[in-house]
Amino acid sequence: MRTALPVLGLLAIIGLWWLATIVFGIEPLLVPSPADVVASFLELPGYLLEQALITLWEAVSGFGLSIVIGVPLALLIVGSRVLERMFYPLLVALNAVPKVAIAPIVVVWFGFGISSKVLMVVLVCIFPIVISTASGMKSTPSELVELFRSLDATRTHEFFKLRLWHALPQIFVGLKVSITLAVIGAVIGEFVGADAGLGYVITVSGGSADTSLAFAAMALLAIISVALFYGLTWVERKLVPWAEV
Amino acid sequence: MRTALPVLGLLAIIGLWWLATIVFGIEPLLVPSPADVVASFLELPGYLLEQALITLWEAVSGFGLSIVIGVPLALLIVGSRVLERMFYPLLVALNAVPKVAIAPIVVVWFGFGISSKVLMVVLVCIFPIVISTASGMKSTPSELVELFRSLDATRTHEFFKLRLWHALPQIFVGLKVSITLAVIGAVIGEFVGADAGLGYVITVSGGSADTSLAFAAMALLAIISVALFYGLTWVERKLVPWAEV
Amino acid sequence: AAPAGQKASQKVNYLTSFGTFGRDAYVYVAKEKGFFDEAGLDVTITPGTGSVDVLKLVSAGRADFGVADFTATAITTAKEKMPVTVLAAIQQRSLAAIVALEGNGISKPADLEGKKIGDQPGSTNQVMFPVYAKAAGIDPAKVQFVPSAPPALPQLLAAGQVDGIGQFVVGKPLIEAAAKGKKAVVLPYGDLVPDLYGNALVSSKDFVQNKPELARTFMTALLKGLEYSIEHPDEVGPILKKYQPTQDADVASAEVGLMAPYVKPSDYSGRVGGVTEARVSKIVGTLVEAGAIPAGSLAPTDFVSFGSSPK
Amino acid sequence: MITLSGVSHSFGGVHALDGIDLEVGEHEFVAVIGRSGCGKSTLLRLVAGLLTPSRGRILVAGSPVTRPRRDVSVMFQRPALLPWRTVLANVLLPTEILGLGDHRDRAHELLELAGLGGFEKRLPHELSGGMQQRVSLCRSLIQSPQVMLMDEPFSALDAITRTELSEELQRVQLARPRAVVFVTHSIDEAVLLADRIVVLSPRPGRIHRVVEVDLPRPRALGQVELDEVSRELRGLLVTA
Amino acid sequence: MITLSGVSHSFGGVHALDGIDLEVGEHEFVAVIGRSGCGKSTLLRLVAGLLTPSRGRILVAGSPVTRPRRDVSVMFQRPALLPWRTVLANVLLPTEILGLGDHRDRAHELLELAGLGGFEKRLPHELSGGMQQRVSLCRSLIQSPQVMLMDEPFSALDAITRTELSEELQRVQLARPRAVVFVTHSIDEAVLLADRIVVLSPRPGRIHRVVEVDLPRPRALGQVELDEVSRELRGLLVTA
Ligand SMILES: Nc1ncnc2c1ncn2[C@@H]1O[C@H](COP(=O)(O)OP(=O)(O)OP(=O)(O)O)[C@@H](O)[C@H]1O
Ligand SMILES: Nc1ncnc2c1ncn2[C@@H]1O[C@H](COP(=O)(O)OP(=O)(O)OP(=O)(O)O)[C@@H](O)[C@H]1O
Ligand SMILES: [Mg+2]
Ligand SMILES: [Mg+2]
Repeated sequence: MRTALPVLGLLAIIGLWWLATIVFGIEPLLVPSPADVVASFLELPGYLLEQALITLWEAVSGFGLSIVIGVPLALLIVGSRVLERMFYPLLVALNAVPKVAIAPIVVVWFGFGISSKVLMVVLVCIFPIVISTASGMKSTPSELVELFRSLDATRTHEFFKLRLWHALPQIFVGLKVSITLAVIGAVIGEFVGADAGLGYVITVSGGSADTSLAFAAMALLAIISVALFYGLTWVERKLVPWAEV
Repeated sequence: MRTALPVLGLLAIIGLWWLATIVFGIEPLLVPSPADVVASFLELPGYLLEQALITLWEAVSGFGLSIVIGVPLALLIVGSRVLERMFYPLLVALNAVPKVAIAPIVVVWFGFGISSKVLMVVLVCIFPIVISTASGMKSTPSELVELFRSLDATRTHEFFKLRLWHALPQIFVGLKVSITLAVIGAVIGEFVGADAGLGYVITVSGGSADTSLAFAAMALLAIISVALFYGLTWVERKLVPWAEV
Repeated sequence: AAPAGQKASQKVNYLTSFGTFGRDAYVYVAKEKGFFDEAGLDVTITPGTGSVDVLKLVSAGRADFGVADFTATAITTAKEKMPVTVLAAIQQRSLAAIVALEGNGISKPADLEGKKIGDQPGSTNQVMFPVYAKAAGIDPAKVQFVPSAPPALPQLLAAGQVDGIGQFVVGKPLIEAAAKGKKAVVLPYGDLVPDLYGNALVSSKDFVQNKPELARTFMTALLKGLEYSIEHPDEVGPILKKYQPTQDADVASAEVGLMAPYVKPSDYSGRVGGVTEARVSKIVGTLVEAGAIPAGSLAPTDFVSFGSSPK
Repeated sequence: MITLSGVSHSFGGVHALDGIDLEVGEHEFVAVIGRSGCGKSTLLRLVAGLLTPSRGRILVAGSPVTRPRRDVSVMFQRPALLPWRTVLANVLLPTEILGLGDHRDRAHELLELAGLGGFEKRLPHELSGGMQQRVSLCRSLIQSPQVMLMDEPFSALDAITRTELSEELQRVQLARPRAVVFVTHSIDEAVLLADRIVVLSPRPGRIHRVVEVDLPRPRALGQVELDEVSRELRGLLVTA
Repeated sequence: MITLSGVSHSFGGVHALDGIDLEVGEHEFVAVIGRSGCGKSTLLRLVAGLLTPSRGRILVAGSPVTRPRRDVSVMFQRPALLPWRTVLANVLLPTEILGLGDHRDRAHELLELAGLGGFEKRLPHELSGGMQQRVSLCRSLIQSPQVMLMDEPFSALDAITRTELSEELQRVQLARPRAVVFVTHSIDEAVLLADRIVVLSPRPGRIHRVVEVDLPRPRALGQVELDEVSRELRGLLVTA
């Protein structure tokens, strides 16, 4: 039952998609049928999986780095009104810059290697993590904050023994939004300067109008995302057993 | 004080940026100096503002539509385990598809008009809204849920008089993440099949290697985002006075 | 709207090849000079985003006409059986080129060996490189192509991340402007592979079949604009700027000036826009040879409407 | 009105209630006392249909309890106020949900009675603990149910307010008798209000003894007869 | 140990406390009683340094209170347990924050005493209301502060547990006297425990009367002398 339903949902969508391609006679060039996509995948399964692993690795490293940077940043923002007022708007502004547009600059500075892709991932991921962590920590019930105050707890204690724990469920919401964005960030990084990864596959197939291949790559992206997402959900269940998720 | 600090932060960053372009002798082609960007803007102020308004309008309509679609979707997901299991993974998968890659398909189906851009915005915005609304509604304290149960409240009452209210602070986190993405979504929509909007300006300036113009457009984007973000924050303050934001 | 007395104007959608640069400005010239009005056409111009996107939009009927790279059109039609057809060749010679900066050690085709070239995967420049290399007598395997997105190319070149980039010949002024004083070295494919067409005006097969008259009328008016442009390059910049304020008029005019010999080479006696079956066959042969398409997968008439092309 | 037969309940490992048999008449006021953690709140939540018993059957008005009923009101141990609603809107919540029409006047009356006049427009976080509890009490009194379940309604109140409100409750019950199950920690309160008092033994909660209070009404705190019963109950609690 | 002079406090519009003058000796146990909403909790939070008085001065151990002090412990009216910590970890929280070293044994001892043996590994939401309050009590007792501030520590407890724990508190205070300010709703409890009882008048809270309880210790509930004082206090509360 637990696994049957998602599979059912998937089948429903694939069925609809297939039906649509047949009924509306959609050009395979525009939207290939599921069969075309599977055929495309089966032509190069090993290669595609290899590319998927590369993208996965970029996404996961960037995501990890985003947590490492984002959570302390949120701590700083919650800890100091001045920092919040000064740098929150900048963070918002940074997030509003279309990553596709600055990808070239990132590649020029960080080269064609993995670092430019990881940086793209971080740029995409950091905002949801910071904002959800900060807002979760701010919403700590006042009675608990008073308890810590009454114990004359240090800032560090207040953050690490209270606010961060309280924020965990909300942090996970931010992480879940971020993880799917992470995959996109890696792909955008690969669009600009890479010779491997699913983003590269999509660019190449775009250049040769091989839409089925592009769809196969995107299906792999979707699978990666869903896997990462439910991985996170699992970690959440283990880590936040007191919250009714 | 309240406005001085953000301005200070902005000035600090602009100063650093300027310094960097001078000290490291960065090519204006790569990263133009603030002066170049301002000069670019002053060449076509009226035109750029007009384009900014177009993008703003697309982003705002798409954002509004995302709320209209996303919140009821979240209600459905929270209301039914079956729907959640069936369609949540699909939503995750949809979110993982790089929007840049499907932009041409969207344009093919929805044309060159505003609707394709609005759809791109919705595709980008919907996920954070759904996930934050759903998770906020799920985290309603059990004592309040029991109160409603004890009154034999209908699902509708439970959602609209309890869960939605409780979720409001978290919904706003999702909205804040979405609003900056909305602007990006509009820009991505404008990358393909548009002859107006800041995304178009960025594409054009990219093609003519006019980096200052691209930066001017991105600065406008950032300003739009920050304005929308703080607009939302203001609405939140008015609407959620009981939560300590 | 059409002036009184004329027949009601017909609405037509047109996609440029990429953006609204000088190389695509002739459509605005045709509009500005009234060629479309004279022909009773009301043309909506939308900036395109590259050959494949244009082909998709045209084959899906979103746009009636578009401009796409001739080679890309051939390859895409061969592989995907896309229902598009070429009406005219905008440039008689390919604009594709490798562009480097002076002082980077590239001044002739032979210098390319052992260098890094940035280009978009699947671009004409990359696909046709083996053919070019063969003509130049160098080993294509010794040139490393670094995949990269088009907007990033000038920046990568200027920043020295790559030694050369795939570009169109007309991009020279842009690159030089970007590289701050450095001169650009341009190695046009057309010098060594003169048979390749540049961009092509495409439409969907349906459209050409159902409205052959309209297709002809539009093509004629557009080519009139093209011809006018290459004859009066100085006028083109200001006209473009009028429609697209972000464009630099001088750069646009310079582009058109550079493009002129490719639209109408000195040794070319045919009409502007003409396509001949002989040359198309040769190109298809070259593509098969370069491994871009399988042998026998494409006949010239599959993707060119010789019947409608300019005579 | 309420019948429990052989009702037991466990929370994964913790055996909270064991073999409860109890009958509450249509107009009967039953108080439940017992040590903290013996399962009093669990008992109420079972009758309210918020929990399903691990074993045994519960009937209300003749039909088995499978889910909450509209003719049963519950007042919880914790105030459970909606933080975004004013005091008045919190009190009016049941009338909105049950579709009972305009009860503003009644709400004002109840709030006045509970000493909360002038606080109608305040939000819950601006109230003291006892004031929150009184709001919750007003909310449970605004319905006119057949069965009232109350979980320590006066625990956060001072002696005077407690006396005032329990006397008010007695008046209400005399004027329009209902089936009431009333959990309390105050023996005096139980004796003042109840027709019968159920004494539960500590974990797992079993019925240790049921004491009938056969004194005429209205009763008043401090009556000598009440004190006698109180003393008996205190003894029972110790031995339970 | 504690000195309040002319202390008033308002919450935007609500005048909670007015002109409080009070002195609590180093080893003195002072109980505070008053109607619900009269400002008792506010008084404690002022002394604890969690609120700053609108007017007046507060000294603890001779120095003005500007922020919470490490030698003052507070037990709040609501349990305020951390939902992600087990019962044991909740009790140990102050020792972690104050860096007091390993207090596991002491925590187990306190929990046992409060009747919570066997629940050390449970999470707060698995406890009854009274059990949560007892955890909160254990938490406040694990420090050994100079000043203890307690806000209705026994309100959610049954009569027996309440008696047990208040007698335990009396023992602790006799063995190692501290300055204690103890808010309660139970007059009997106040009389049992306190050296002096402060009766506050309703909103705004003013000191209505201070009653000395000059009876020898240990005292026991039900002593006739205590009842006398109780009766006096009850009268005072009504007239307050
Ligand atoms: N955060 C707050 N904002 C506004 N008003 C408040 C706040 N806290 C308390 N008050 C008001 O101050 C007054 C005193 O509250 P306090 O909590 O001190 O009462 P109390 O004596 O502890 O009552 P109880 O016995 O019911 O706990 C009340 O009228 C209450 O409405
Ligand atoms: N949700 C739960 N999960 C696990 N155990 C629970 C839960 N709710 C109650 N219990 C356990 O059931 C027992 C009875 O709890 P209940 O709340 O009914 O006690 P009570 O008599 O109301 O106590 P109090 O007077 O302290 O409110 C307790 O031992 C408690 O630990
Ligand atoms: Mg209880
Ligand atoms: Mg209080």
